[in-house]
Amino acid sequence: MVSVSDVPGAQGLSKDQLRELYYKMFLARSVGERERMLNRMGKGPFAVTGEGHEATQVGTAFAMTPGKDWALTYYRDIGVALTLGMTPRDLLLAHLGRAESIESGGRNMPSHFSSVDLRIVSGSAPVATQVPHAVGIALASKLRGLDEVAVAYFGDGAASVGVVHESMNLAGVHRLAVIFVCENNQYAISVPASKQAAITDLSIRAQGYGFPGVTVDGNDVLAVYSAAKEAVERARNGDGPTFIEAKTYRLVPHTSDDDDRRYRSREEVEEWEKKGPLIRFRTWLEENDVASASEIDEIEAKAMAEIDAATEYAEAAPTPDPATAMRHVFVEEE
Amino acid sequence: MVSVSDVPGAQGLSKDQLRELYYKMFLARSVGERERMLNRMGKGPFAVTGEGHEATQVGTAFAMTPGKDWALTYYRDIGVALTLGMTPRDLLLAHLGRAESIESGGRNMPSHFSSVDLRIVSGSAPVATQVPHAVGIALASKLRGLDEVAVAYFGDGAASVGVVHESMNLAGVHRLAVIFVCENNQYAISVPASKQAAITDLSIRAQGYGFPGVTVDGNDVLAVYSAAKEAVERARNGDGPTFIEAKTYRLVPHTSDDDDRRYRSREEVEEWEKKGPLIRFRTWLEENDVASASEIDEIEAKAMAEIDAATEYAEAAPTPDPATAMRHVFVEEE
Amino acid sequence: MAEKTMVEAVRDALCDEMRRDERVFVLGEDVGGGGVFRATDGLRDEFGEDRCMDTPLAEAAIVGAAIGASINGLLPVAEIQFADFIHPAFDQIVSEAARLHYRSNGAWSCPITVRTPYGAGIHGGPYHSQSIEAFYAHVPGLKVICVASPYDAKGLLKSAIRDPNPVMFLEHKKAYRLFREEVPDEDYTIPIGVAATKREGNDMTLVTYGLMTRYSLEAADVVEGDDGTSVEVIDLRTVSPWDKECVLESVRKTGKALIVYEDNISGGFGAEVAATIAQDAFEFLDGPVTRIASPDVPLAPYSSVLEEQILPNPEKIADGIRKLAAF
Amino acid sequence: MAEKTMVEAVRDALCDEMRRDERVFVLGEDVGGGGVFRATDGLRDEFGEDRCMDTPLAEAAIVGAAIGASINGLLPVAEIQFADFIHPAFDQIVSEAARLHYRSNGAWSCPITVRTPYGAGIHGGPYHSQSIEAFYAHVPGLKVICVASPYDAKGLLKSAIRDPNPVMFLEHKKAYRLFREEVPDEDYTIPIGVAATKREGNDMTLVTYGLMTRYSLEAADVVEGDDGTSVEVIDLRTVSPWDKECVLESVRKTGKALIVYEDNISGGFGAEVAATIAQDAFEFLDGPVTRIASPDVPLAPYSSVLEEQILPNPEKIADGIRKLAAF
Ligand SMILES: Cc1ncc(C[n+]2csc(CCOP(=O)(O)OP(=O)(O)O)c2C)c(N)n1
Ligand SMILES: Cc1ncc(C[n+]2csc(CCOP(=O)(O)OP(=O)(O)O)c2C)c(N)n1
Ligand SMILES: [Mg+2]
Ligand SMILES: [Mg+2]
Repeated sequence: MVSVSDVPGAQGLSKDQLRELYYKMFLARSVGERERMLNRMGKGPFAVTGEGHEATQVGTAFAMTPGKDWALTYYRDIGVALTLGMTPRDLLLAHLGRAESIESGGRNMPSHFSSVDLRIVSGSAPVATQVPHAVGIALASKLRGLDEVAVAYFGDGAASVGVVHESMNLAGVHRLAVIFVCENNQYAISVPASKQAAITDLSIRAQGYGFPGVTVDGNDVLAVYSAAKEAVERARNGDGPTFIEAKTYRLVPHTSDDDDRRYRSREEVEEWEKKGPLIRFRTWLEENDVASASEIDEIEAKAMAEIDAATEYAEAAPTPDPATAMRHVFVEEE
Repeated sequence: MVSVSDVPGAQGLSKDQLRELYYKMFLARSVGERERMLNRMGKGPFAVTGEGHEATQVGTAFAMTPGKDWALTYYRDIGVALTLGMTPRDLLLAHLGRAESIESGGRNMPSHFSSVDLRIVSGSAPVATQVPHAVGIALASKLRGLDEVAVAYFGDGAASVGVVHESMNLAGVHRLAVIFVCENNQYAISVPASKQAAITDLSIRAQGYGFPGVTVDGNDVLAVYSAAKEAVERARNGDGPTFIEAKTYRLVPHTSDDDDRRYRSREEVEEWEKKGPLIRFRTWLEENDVASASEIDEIEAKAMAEIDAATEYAEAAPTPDPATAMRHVFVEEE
Repeated sequence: MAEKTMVEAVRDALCDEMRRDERVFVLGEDVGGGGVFRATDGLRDEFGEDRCMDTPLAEAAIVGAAIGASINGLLPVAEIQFADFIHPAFDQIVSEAARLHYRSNGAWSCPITVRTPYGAGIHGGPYHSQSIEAFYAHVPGLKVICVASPYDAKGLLKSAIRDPNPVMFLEHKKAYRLFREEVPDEDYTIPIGVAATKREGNDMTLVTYGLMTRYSLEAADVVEGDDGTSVEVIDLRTVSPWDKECVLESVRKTGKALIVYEDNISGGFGAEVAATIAQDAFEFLDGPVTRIASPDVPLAPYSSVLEEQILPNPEKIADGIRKLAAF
Repeated sequence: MAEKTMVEAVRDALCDEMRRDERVFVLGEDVGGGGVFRATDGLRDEFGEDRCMDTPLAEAAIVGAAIGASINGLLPVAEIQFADFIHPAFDQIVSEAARLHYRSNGAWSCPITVRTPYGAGIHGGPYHSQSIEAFYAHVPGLKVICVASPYDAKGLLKSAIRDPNPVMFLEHKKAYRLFREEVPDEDYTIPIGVAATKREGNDMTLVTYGLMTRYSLEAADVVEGDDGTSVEVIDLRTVSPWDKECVLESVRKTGKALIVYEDNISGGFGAEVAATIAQDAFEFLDGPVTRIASPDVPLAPYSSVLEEQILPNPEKIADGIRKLAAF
């Protein structure tokens, strides 16, 4: 039930929804920052976060119906996970490898999002392996007569992997309700776009599978949302897949083990920071009288409070019981 | 050194070359038929042949420089192998699994062409695995400063395999001298084109890798030759890869183990027989006064004589010595 | 009850399970038309294209899509046309199917079955002859079954489809039509992980699986007829998890163990059986734990003279029995 | 001669070989910038982008292109960023690299080296911790090396690059910077297939490789200090082809064999070692051939408490030594 909006250019989103959008984006940014901080403090051995990808992640996930549609995420998708309903507490419990983590109880690396209730499917680290799962999920939806949509997220590097081709082809043949979201941040660790592909817009590949591909400004949350909404409608109506390429930029090193100064200049990063999705959307909200500066500050304060509370909770939560290490290799019989 | 032709529409080929083209096509057709016959007679346990693909195979290979350019073939490519210089004897020795077979000495299945001298690289049965080899060969040519071209052959089914995507992408990034030849016979065993891809012309996929793709009538040997010649020139000049999709039809069952009546009508096969590459080219040769009916009969007789002699030779040739079965797992030190 | 070939038994199991449970569906290359071995014959007619689905030629996507479909409530049975062509799906099987349950702390599971014909002896050359069980039996989270008889095929395939875990179901292709056997029409299952003692004996325990079961039984009969050596033959049927207790109990009785497998000897699954016996039945052994398998050569050369040279057969097994018995 | 870490030794070997022979080049993800472990640091500066080539993210194509380049006269060294990500290239390695020479009756060959960091103990979770040697040691036509020391890394990587066959070169990532060792600046090679007896002993033979060599030596010292048990420790270094003679000779001397490996126990490479000893040194054994390895759980859970629970370590090895010694 989307309320009709009177904000021009808001893609039909109400003021509340627009503020919610900003809230999720800010939350995503700040959870990422918190995780990197905890890592630097020696509390979590590893951090992989998505600062810079907020518009792409939150904008696409905002077009989904949580708990009905399926998300096949990858390690950078903090914004997707939070938008669909995972909490900072969930993510920080995973970050610290706590027993209570719904992602994995400390088994998987952090940022390998998972929630059965929210239909965020547990992912792995080898990139692109989740893409055929989205196709299979959509195949099952079709066989079962359900109007769910499956969304597969992956990077510009992952787009080079063979199984992405196989998956898009299969989805095309059966006109499945899958959306392929490529978060093109122009690097795969240190490898720049020019060494990853000879073309500029990866979305043209969709033509080779018989469904539409669009390239959007991945730092413009409303543009991303609009493309995703259209793709969700198409999929839900049985009109098949869409490939959405969102051009964005990772503002932080690849992971806590990476030093991005080795492969890109500080000027380049600063240039992109100026075009960053948060600052852009904040300006837009203010200029279109959706939220005043002080209202936005309140939104941010609320997010930070949630993260602080989550951090405290997660730090106090117990680590896994070593005696459980052998469980769940196979499904346990009742 | 291509002699300039005065035959209109002959793509610059001389009369001798045009007759040679027909000779190779007829030879390919007849070697295939012979292999299937030997199989039915219980002499070779398995036959996989390419009747119907002659224009595609001979037309592309005719544009290559044998022994300089590289061919990465698949099991259907009898016409490629013969055009580049393998002999009916080579193929029949392989068909019968003889010790002397230069393909494999009885180790590989027949129709897994191989000749070090002719740069026809030994292939395997899993489809599409040879495609990245072509890319790697071309990469080496580039690193070594050589103007060789590598041609990878594969079917419409094989085109769905992930490594084809990976290979085309890599070739595109480095603008390598590779030609991807897809012999689209509209079936992968029993699976028709419509279940293999949602698009009609697979060649449009080349756009997704930044190089040209063309679809040609794969039963028109001159059209195929022309496309291949252009692609070879482009590759040789350092202008990168080309994807050639040749639309053709397999006139025989997939292999000696297949019964194609299960999945396609006799009418369909007959329709395509009428459009077959041999009959079409023969008519063209006659109509354009390149060869008279009796000259063509002579060409065919010569081919048959060669095949008969080869059959006799191969049948008499010894099978491998069982004591050699363990050799060549590793390179033998001198 | 009728006499059936193994490929008929496989087909029956698929058909039964598809009738029983509408979550079951098959997918793979050419399965719609019945498959190259006819294991899915007639299923498209009865269940439609959706439940007997021809896929594009793409093994990683076949397994990957099966995983996805299983996540969304179905029970997919993926056919890989030949075991030799499963390698592009290795990542999906090893990284995804096998690890999903563990990595999610038990939250998600992956009840897929991957069926594929494996094994040599049909002049298939090095790409239609491979044994692949050793790769998968080494991966925690997978169950791996090797069948070579009609009765076992039906009962175990049903168990595989109903199992809540990913199961690799390997069908020895030479056994597809090699012989017929009584196969009950009614529903029955054979538990995964339970071996079958196919022949009782006292002088030696012969542990095997797949087509080698048949060859081993033949060899055991020949040797017993010749010199009275009494060989107990155990068909593991499931190689992961395998029935250690059955094997150890027998070895404790006979004091000797011969392990026979078709795959390359080094690092083949029989190495695990031998190592387990050597550790857990050491005090009972009165002869070396012995293996008979193919030498370390790509399986298998096309030429039948070469192929015969490489593969184990009843004669080679009989020789092995005699040699170990004489120890 | 300088003290070096293993990752430095790897880099030195690559650099040396690239200087020696212009056919050698490296390709892989991020290798241009030095690689995520810095094993290719500085190579692009010295040899240019063509000989230190960043590839798209596509493991099958990396190995496949390496195969092709080797066919056309070069000596490619492909880097797979983590062993856990090699699975998409399984087909290229198993179907192509390993079989090209055999299937062509020796006409074609494939002198590639595939380097990759493997192994656990760095909180890498189930996708940055895997051991993969068992898969590849089972495949005829491949050579497989596992290194965990600077000296061995340099000498064996040079041999691998010069070898006319495809070689899998597995570098234990926890050993990359764990310790320094004297590594000669000059050119030297260590022969593939030859084990190193790292510690002499009489009471027991401990066979191991990779990081477990270090842990086993530690454990052997502790136990000898405690109760005088004298353990001979053999580092296989190459797991295929492996140095059977060295191992068998030692077991014939000591009468006891303990095999230690990090990988999952079932179907791990140690099973092959155990099976071989059980068969070929049976008459010399006065205790069960014993294995210590990780239990059959995806390697390895991320949480360090879980990870420690699973992986072998010096204490667990010492316990194993004591138990076998007491037999
Ligand atoms: C199959 C595979 N190969 C290599 C890696 C190592 N790796 C982790 S992330 C990464 C780069 C991925 O780049 P991209 O897909 O663009 O996503 P981004 O990190 O830029 O969001 C690489 C190479 C991996 N995880 N999986
Ligand atoms: C990876 C792989 N999967 C399956 C097979 C079994 N198989 C052999 S040929 C074939 C169909 C190939 O079709 P296509 O590529 O169109 O070539 P065509 O035979 O039509 O010339 C299949 C599925 C195989 N050889 N390799
Ligand atoms: Mg990226
Ligand atoms: Mg075809």
